[in-house]
Amino acid sequence: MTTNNKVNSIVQSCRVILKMATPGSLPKSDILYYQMLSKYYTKLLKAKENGNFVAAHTVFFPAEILYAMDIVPMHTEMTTWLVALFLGEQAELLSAGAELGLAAEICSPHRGLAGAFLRGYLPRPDVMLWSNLICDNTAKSGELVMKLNNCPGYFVDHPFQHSKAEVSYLVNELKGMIRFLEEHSGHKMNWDKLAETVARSNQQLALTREINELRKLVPSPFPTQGFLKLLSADYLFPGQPEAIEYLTQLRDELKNNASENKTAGKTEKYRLMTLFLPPIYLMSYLDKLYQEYGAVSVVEPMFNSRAEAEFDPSQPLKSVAEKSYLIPESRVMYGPLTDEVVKYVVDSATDYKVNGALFWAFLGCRHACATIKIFKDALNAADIPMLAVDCDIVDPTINPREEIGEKLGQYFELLEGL
Amino acid sequence: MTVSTETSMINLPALEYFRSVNSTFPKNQEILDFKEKGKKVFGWLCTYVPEEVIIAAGALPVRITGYGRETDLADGNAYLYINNCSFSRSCLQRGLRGDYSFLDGVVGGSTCDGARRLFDAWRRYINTPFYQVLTVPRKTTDEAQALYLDQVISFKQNLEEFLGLQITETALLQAIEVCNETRDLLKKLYELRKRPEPPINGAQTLEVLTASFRMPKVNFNQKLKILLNELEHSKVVYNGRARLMVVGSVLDNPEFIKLIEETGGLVVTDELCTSTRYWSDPVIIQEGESAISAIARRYLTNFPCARMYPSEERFDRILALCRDFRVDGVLSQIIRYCVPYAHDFPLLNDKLKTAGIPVLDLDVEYGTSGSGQIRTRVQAFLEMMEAKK
Amino acid sequence: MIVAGIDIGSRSAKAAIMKDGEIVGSVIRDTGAESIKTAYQAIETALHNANLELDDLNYTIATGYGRVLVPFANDNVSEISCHARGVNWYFPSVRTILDMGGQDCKAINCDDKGAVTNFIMNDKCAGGTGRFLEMIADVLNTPLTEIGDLALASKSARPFNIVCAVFAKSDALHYLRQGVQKSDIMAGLNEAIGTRCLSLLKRVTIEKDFAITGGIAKNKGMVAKLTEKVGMTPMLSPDPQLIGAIGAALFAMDRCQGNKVISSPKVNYGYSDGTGVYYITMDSAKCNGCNACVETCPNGLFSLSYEDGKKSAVIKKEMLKKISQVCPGISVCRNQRENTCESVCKSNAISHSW
Amino acid sequence: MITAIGVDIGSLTTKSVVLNETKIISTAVIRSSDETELCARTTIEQALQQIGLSFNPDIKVIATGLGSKSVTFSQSKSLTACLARGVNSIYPTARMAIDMGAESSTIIKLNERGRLTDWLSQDKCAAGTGVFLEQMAKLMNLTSAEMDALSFKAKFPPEITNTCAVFAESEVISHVHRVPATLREDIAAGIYRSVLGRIISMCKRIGIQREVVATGGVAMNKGIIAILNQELGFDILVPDNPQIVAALGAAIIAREATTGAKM
Repeated sequence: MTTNNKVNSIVQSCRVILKMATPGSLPKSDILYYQMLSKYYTKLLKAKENGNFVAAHTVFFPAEILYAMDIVPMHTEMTTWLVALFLGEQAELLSAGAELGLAAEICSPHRGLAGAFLRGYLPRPDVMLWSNLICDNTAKSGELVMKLNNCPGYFVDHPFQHSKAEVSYLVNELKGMIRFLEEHSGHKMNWDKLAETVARSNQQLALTREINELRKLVPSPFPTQGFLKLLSADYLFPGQPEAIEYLTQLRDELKNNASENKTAGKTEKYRLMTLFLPPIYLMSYLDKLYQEYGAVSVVEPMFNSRAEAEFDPSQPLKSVAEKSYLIPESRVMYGPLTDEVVKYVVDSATDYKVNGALFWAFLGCRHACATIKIFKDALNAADIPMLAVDCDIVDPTINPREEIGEKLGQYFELLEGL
Repeated sequence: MTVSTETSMINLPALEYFRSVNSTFPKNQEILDFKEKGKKVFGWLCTYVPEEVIIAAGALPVRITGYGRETDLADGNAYLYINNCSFSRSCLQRGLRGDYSFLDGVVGGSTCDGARRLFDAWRRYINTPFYQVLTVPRKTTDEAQALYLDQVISFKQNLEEFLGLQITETALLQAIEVCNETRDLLKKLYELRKRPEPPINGAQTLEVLTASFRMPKVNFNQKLKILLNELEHSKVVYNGRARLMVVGSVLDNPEFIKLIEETGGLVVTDELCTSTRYWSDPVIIQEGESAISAIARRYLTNFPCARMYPSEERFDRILALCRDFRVDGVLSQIIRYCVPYAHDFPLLNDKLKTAGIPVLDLDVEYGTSGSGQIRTRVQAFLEMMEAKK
Repeated sequence: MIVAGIDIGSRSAKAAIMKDGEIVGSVIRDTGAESIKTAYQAIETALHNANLELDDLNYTIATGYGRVLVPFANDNVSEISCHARGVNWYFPSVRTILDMGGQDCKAINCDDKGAVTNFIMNDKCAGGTGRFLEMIADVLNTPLTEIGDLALASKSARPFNIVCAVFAKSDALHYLRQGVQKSDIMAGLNEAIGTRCLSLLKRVTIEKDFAITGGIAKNKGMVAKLTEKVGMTPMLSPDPQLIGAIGAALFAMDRCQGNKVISSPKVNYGYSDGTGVYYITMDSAKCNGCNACVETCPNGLFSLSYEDGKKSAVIKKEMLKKISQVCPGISVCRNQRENTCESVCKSNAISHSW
Repeated sequence: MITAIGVDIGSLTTKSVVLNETKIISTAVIRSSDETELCARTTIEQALQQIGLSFNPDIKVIATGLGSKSVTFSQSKSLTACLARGVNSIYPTARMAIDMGAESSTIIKLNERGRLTDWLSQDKCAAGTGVFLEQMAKLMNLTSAEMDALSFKAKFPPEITNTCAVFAESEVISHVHRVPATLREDIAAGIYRSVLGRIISMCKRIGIQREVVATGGVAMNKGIIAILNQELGFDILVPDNPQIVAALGAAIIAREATTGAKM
């Protein structure tokens, strides 16, 4: 396996963005955001020379534990695609995945993830950690990555339902992972540190809730694609000071905007619900498009936690386990699609006063697409039109952007007519 | 292959019977007769659902399958999405079109994304009186077994409540006995296939397996005994250019195997949800153990599906099958969008090739009877193996 | 020694006659509706070119989509093996082959003997196959033989996202409407097909030398595109469409060492249509010439033939092209009368595929 | 006097509708050519000629369909919007419309106010479109109309399993040449079934709601409508001239823009 680590490209890109930022051109929160990114990846790049222990992990993984053990995390999906985006090498990574014999039906981010390790774009981790949140692809990714890096790994089995027995099973799984990490890294678990993290997680949730409240305002002071930054903050620094600092700053800015009645875009004609993820390579294009039509995404029930939960720092591990159940994805996408879940989505639509909903039908994601009919029926019953847009969240060759733009244009025309 | 399926049919009435059971599924005579007696029928989907519990409740477990052939999945596509595997779409469409209206309940496991969503849609759009999906851990640790036992017990309790009866220990023990006999008889059937010239071919075997999910076990066992006896005395034997093994998830269309065998290969064993993974391991009650816990353990630790971790166990059992049945080549038939199996393919492919066993990768839709293309691929695969010799 | 290879493809049938290792006659024609008729016409023309007759053939091997039911063939071999073998005859150094036929596309690896070591084939979608190009040629109303050169003239290729044969057609139309040059459209399509082929090739191992077979190899534009994509100049045989038939003929040659013919005792008789292939297999090795089938078949399908002193049952020549009308298939037949050709054959020499 | 004109540029035909204050006063359908602009103009001029008039640039024109954005003398509106408006003007009770065009099928849903609330269109794959039907008819040496007329006589339609037009082609060929050949009427019905299977699937995806209207060129085939009724289990509405509905919608939108008066 070749070693041509390309994580550096992320750090450099952040540096460029921050350099070009003239006073006032970027909100302070964005500056914090890019500093957060480059901090995370600088740490990863320096890990070897600093003699740190690196653990690669899949999406929606309790990285809190890694921080508490002073282990350097590497979020594999996010890192892979940040690299691919900054270098424009989506095609390269996907074809690398194909060379491994991964069928085209396998979700592209995970095909690319394996490809990234095959090509050596990501540094070799000391261990691979993964779980079955959020899908079969995540559940199956780990073993291939282990083989490619020939490193040990640990699989966290996340149960399907939310019963008492299942939570304690998950806690047990996490205990097993901690033993595994202690054995391979030589680091001891620092329970006090984990307790602090959990305490901060409460703070983080509270901030997220506040931000969500602000997004309920008409017009919404929060930019359309902003939720991806919220998401990454939790991906990279869950329950860490960095996330808190960023979210606090963001909240203050939004409060400020709200008081000055500043809107996210020029105008706010349509308030949208975003279901699943828009193609990440189209973000700037979509931003323009939304601006043009005066559309703003105000709620993302599948990706934006607004749970009213309080964690108990005296039971840190149980709290971490419970948190994984609070992730909307794990409720809306992984767990059983109960009436409560459907209601939760429909209620979000009314709470956030949305005019319409966009479901990004990422063809690589079987279990997301399979909910389209159910959510469409439920939302339509509440008189909210929903458009499903076929797309691939990372592979630009599947649906040309003109085609997507055309569809959105038509949809806004539809909303106009109502 | 020297003899076609039909010829031997003539001397194997029991096989003919199984074929008739399959030909009218889902509403076959066996099921109707059972319902006649005013008893309940429960549909199960995926090998992790414990049939014993249903049988012990005096009900008939019937495996939910799709059309068993490739057909237009208009409703399946509408209620799920084209990127759900054609098996889940096929099953759902049958449900939506009322083919399973005779079911009093459906039971599934949280085994894969496709199955999970199939159940979500089933619960919402098809009303079957009883509905439960069991959490199936992906590991087989003691904790995992404890969790699964917890699930099976809740299933038992829900059934008791729904049917207004008690599922006694004795009933469970009897159920275990019947199911173990089925497993034992199917094992005997497979033993015959280890012979250099087996008296039964792959297509015929699949008829037997498919019937086994679609009739009361007692009747099935009795018929299968007759068949085994018939095969002992049958003069017809099969031999092929190569001894093949089919691996993958669900396969219940004998036409597919028939097409493979027409090219001259002989399918001598398989690793499928609908075959070895279904019957392999018996329920074994350990010292002072309750029946239900023995059942739960067997279903969780049985021949693993690609969803389970670690995958090595599945690979090792495949290699063992290759050895025991002296397999020359493996056909990996993966239904499109079956992610667990697709993900395992690169690793399995490596393992088999290092073991010197060539692998043919066939991407198929559920229920396919095989196209000219598949015929060509299989024939080329056989020629490739012969050229290597 | 005279042998023949016949390749019944989905769109065209090819035949090659070899005498002592040299090609003495060949033909390429469209596949008609009835592959049996086509087979006879093809072989007869090829033989005629070499002024030979059917009886002069020591051995014949059929390949291609219609291979299982060429009545006069002694055996059949898959087109994948035949292409590898045929290419190897021209270019022993070739290890990677791309074959594009009427409805499918294959990537093949082979060794120095021309034995297949790995292969992959496209799936249910006809996108980027021969048929696809036909349709495009039709839209651009340019003869199939010229669309290749067309692309070479392109300055700025237009992107095509779909390879659906019919829809690339409408995309092409759309471009024409915008007044885009045909050459640029064609170049765009080649790009799309090229990418598809490359991903197919990547699923086997790409090692030199590289060869392209099938009609596509005559398409200069595609060849140029593939050369660029694969990064190797492909070896092209004089008649790339004939490769499969030549490979089959070479297999036929192996089968008769000297002039002694080791023929597969099994012969298939039948017909094929879109719903599948239907045939009766007669195993002369097992047949003891008891005549029971001849007496039993109500439609008089069979007769006895005497070959090198051995009696064995065959299907009457005049019946060969009528099987679909005469024989209802064994399962139907079995329900109609208690004795069938299969049941009366004590030596299991007869079997039906339907 | 003329108040507005609507044009619908399809891949096969281009349609135009001319309105006065109250009703349609002329329509025209011509074969589409490569020059969209010219096409749009020609069909308008033809429609006007029929009522002895000629085009004057003051008349408000709205165009929809392929390349309608590039037409210089008109504004462009999306096909779905025009369809909705057209359908609603003919059948105020309609809640759903199935538009079967030459190269795409579109399903739209309308609310009780006749406003577009949802749509689904498939244009990625040829299966289930007009061109597909024409291709299949050609294989049987029939015109689409002949194939349609025949389909009524069907008794045992075969299942056409291949959705890819190219493979379906060889499947149909084989039915034609099989001995004994499958009856052409049965093949025709079989083809319709497979096409409608996909269309009904689309309807179900967004939820079938009556009344349902069929529009587009394909809807002129009585046979396919008959089978559609069978498959749906109720009768759908078909306007006298289903082809021009989108153009009509465009015209109405144009008129509303000029006079502000709703039909």
